[in-house]
Amino acid sequence: MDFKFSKEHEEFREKARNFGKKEFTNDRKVHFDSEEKYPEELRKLAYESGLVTYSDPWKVLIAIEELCAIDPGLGIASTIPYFGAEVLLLFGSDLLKEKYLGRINEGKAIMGLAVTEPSGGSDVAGCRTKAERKGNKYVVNGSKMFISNGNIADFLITLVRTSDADPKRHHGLSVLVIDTSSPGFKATKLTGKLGVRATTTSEIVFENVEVPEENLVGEVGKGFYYIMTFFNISRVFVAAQGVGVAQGAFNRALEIAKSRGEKFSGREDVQFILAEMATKIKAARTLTLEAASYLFNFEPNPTVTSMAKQLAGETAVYVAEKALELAGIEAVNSDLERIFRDAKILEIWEGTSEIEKLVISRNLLKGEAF
Amino acid sequence: MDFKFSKEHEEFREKARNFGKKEFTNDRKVHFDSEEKYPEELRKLAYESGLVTYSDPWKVLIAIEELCAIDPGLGIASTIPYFGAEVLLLFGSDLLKEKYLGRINEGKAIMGLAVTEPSGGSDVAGCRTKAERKGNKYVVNGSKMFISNGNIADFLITLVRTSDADPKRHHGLSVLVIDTSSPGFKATKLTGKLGVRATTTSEIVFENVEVPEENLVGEVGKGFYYIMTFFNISRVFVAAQGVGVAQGAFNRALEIAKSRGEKFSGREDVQFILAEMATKIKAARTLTLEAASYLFNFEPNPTVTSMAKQLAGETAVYVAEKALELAGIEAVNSDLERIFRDAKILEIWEGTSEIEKLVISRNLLKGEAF
Amino acid sequence: MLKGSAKEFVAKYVPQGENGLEKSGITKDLTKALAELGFLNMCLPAEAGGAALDEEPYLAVLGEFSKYEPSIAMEILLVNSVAASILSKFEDGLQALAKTGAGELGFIVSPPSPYARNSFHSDHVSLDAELSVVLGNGTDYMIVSDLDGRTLYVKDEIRFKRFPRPLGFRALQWGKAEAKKSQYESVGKGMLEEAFSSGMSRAVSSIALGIAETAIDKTIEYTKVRKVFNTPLKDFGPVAGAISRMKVEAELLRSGLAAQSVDAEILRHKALDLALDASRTAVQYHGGYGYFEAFGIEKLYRDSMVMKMMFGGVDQDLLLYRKTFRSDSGII
Amino acid sequence: MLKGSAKEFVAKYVPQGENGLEKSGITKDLTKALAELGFLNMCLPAEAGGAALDEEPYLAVLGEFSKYEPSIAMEILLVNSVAASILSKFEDGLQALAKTGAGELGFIVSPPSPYARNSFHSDHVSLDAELSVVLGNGTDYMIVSDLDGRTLYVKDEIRFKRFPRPLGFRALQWGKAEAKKSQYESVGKGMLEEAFSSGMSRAVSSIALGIAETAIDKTIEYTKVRKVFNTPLKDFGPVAGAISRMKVEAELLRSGLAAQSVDAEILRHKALDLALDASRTAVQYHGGYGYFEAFGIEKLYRDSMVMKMMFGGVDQDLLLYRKTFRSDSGII
Repeated sequence: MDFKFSKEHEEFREKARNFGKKEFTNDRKVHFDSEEKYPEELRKLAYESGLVTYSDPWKVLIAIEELCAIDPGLGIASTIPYFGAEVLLLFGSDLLKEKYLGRINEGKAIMGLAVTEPSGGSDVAGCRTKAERKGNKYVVNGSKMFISNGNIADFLITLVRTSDADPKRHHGLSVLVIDTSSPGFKATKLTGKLGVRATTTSEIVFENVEVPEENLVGEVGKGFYYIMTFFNISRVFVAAQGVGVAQGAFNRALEIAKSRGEKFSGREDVQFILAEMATKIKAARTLTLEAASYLFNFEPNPTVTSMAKQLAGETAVYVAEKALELAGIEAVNSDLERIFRDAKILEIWEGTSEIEKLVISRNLLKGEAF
Repeated sequence: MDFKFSKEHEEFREKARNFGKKEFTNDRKVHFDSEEKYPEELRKLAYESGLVTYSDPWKVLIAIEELCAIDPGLGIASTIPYFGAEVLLLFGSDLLKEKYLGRINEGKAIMGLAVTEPSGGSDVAGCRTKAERKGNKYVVNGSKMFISNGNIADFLITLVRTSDADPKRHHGLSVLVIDTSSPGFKATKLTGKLGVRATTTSEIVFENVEVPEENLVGEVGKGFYYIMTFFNISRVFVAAQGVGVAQGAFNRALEIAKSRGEKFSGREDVQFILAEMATKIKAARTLTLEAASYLFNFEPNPTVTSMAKQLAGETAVYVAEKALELAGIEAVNSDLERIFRDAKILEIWEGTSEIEKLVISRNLLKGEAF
Repeated sequence: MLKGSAKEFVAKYVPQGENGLEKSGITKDLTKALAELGFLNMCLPAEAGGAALDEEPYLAVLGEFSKYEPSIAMEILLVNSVAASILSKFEDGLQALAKTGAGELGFIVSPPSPYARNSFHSDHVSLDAELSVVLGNGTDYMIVSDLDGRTLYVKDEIRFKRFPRPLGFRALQWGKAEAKKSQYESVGKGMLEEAFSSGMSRAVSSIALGIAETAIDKTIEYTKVRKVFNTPLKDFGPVAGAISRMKVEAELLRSGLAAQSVDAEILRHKALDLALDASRTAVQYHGGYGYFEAFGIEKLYRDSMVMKMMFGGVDQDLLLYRKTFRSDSGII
Repeated sequence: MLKGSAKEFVAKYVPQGENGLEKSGITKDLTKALAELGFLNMCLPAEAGGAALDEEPYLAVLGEFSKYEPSIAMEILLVNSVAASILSKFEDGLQALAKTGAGELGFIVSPPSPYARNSFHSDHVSLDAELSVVLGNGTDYMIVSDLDGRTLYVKDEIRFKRFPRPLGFRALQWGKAEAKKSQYESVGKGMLEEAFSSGMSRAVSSIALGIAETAIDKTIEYTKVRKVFNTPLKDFGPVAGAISRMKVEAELLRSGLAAQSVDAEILRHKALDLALDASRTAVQYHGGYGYFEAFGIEKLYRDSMVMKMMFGGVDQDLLLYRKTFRSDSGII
């Protein structure tokens, strides 16, 4: 049992925090939120500062947590260009890794994951986007919804249906890497999001998009499994987003309480709210680190991962709301109101809280330990 | 970061679990609960089986968790004879350690901690029991309330007021070891507890009880500090009680859900309840282990400890209630109903949940990390 | 007509001190006394010698008894809502019902649950059955729902094994029961389920609300006088807040119970939740004292939990969902 | 008298589509139209040309507008409850109030908070002040509480810097304000605090409840048609359960609002909590769609949070505690 980060990681945490404090200026926070714009320059800065590196997943997790505590929108936007990379890392051919991950690792490309569909929501197996084999190509038709990076990515890891034959819906799915420059690919940026407005979200339409056969990830028909495996990885990082967002809201609430002096911070009802916030954050963080520890040691525990993701999302929303309640109407135009708007997405993306609970309980009923 | 127990500890967990399964028979569970009687034979058995050993605090924690999952009353009763030992270990003279802890370590004596007073409740500094220095003795007068082991202990670590002079209430307190065989010592067993009825609880009156001066623990006037230090230790073990109780209630709920078949366990509302129980338990356990890890490495973190204690107590009560709700009226006379009655004490003793929250928030306002 | 109040009755007939009635149980004499004052036949039909009162005085009586002794409220409920709704349906039952309302017969009922570990073997004449949980005020007859949902009135040959310490409502008789070659009649399908779910929602709400209000009021009084850190408990914001919010909820539910416009199912769910919250909080704020029978607080927590188990489980939830969506929902 | 319904008004005057009014804001013309139909002077005294209506139609109007466009409900509230209660207290104010009710003057108010970062310098003649948060429907005059709790009516020289994207009620004007050598009158102590806490509890409850009901109804409709795993969302037990429980709460509060017997403070607290819960849940069950303005759901969550911040903070809680314990409590 060891609950402490190494000195190297603690130093990295300091570095990430300092980066966020310096680069996530108030002007940038407000600008990218109100303009609903992706902060390309911050992505580059974060890359160049060595903040986002897949050489050490702990560092990615730490960077996400620290940056989200300073600004969730900018924090996620700076760390999301690699979204979906694990699918290629785990299941992609050497050719695909070289062709696509190389550019990603050099900070020269942005990628994304296209799974959700307009009718599908949480129902991954309901995938209707079709890929028909024609000669040495796949021809893709269909649409995807709420795709992060959809309109800025160079390529997308895309879930497609390659067979209708099997009565089990989650069979017959495969994963393709699709270049966004392909003819017939169309991404429409969706605007008017409640929060995380520095990230970009798109609707995507594939109209006879041709994809070379070598862009198939792994084997035909195993797409559902690949994506589920990926979610069990990405959910740990999403949990870290939640922990960071909650911590950011808490830090501000604590500052506000202190700044109002003993008459406010000495009140036991105020103190209880602070204690309840902090306890929830601590529990979510420790659980997230436990899930990460299993994952990073190649012994992932999907039950614990889903618990961490669900708890962290809930905590982010809870703490953001409570922070605004403590702050009162003074916060109607503030960092905290933005954090509140950003927080809610954490209960929705990468598996809604409802999906996480089903994953958890089904594992429990199967007798899996937690 | 390492969230796994060593092989030795895993084996010890298995051993503790097997002990509980074997010795905590249904007859014993029902008997000691309904008769409200202390299971002296189980205390001895647990001692002889090497289950409760202060050579390794992790083992104590594991034993508490496992035994409480099987039966909270018997589990606590079997592991409580040493209650208060850390005060002597940390602050007692060699003489006191030899005189008292020796017999404890041999399983030949039972001890307890006498802090709470009838008027005091959670207010430790409000201690009114007086110890007046007369020659080479202290003469103690006053009363204590809700003292675990009070009527079965051979001696009690007792908080007394040795000076009224200081305006700060928590000054002027000291700790004495008081033999329960001393003239003027009277313990009255309190009956009619809601739960943990296999443990014993007493009201104690000191009437001119003479205590030799060498029975003073540490220095005069430092009693409040010693007791607070002790609570920061004992709360970790109480948190483990809470985790165990919650796990015990959950195990039974899961069994019930499974035994009712797909028509019940396949319902999503049932599944959500199971998932929410398990997530809370997991979070409380991980947090408890984190607090323990700091403590056992001699770097206690009182904030995290109080968080663990509060969360574990809340979880025990929540899970016990939800388990009964799932089970329905069939459980009106069952293990689960007893666990429900046992659980509530975990939000009350060793610092109520309210006290924990104040400890947490005051540390937070002082700027302490968590 | 009623010849006295719950308060007077309790003062006269219920042993005082530590959870008085829990130790002695509801005796034959006590049941008789309840009947004589008119509490056991309030809602019975005139054909069974009942007063056939409206719901309003009935709810008031249940609410008042639940403040002093929930077990008596539950006995009144079992007779006036359960026995009355089942036995009044046929001639043979009316006689037994009349005697029950007069305190001359006592009965047990098996709360319907699809998961009860019950077994039944019957032909047209007689019944063998094992029931895992029953409760009531005597064993002269039994009302039970069989595995096909038929409501059975079992007339004789009932063996009852009492649980020594059930979780709550300890003054009632709880236990296992067996029927051996018992005479029985099959009264109708789903009647007992109906009685235990929507049928007596308002009555159940009134009991739950009574328990909740008792817990809240006792806690308010205690926190005014109990001091910690030289300060009355009520002056700690979180204490004041938690109690205030529950009192708020109780007032709302009280007003909802009076208003015929609020759905009964709704009231039951909220009242059951409030009773559990309020009694749990009462134990908490009474601290160590609340944990002991002598203070009469922990009992409220146990009784509330039993109410929730019996009337507010996941199966009863489904009925509520159906109302919200005006169709089946919550089931895939 | 009222010359139309909220529904008609919204259909006629409010731009349709993505959170229509949030983009355009409440214009002078819209305010004028509201006034012409009688919505802005409903509760104004006759001396200020008001209709002096009872509370009942006022609550109904607020509730109805809040279902379609909460910002309009808030504007009506600010005029009829805030401006009316302050300005009607003295002759000089009546004139401004009459013009406000006629839609000719707009004003801003600084929601009272002991923690506002406001500053004041005044002599008998004029006022310099900086206000960190104000909201309203124009800047012709300003109502504000100074650091001594005096309620000030500030008549001229008001500079207003608008927040481009406040959290909620975006159709109103939110911003910082400054007074520079402004003429002012001091109207009385604690009046604005009173208006924002208990003074308009029922009116605030009506708005919050309207938002909550909208969130619940939209979610019920959506979960009936939206399918996941080939099953309508409503058929998932936890979804049905969460919605049912909120609907239950809304019905209870609706009945409580109708019953004069339920304490107004109580209603406000519960209605504010319900609005936040219901709108948060609505976003959740609308999934990705709920997160986008186009669906009109996320707006309910933002507006509810602002309601809670303005009317349900920890300071307002203390008033509730005091009622429960019939004395100060929650303060050491």
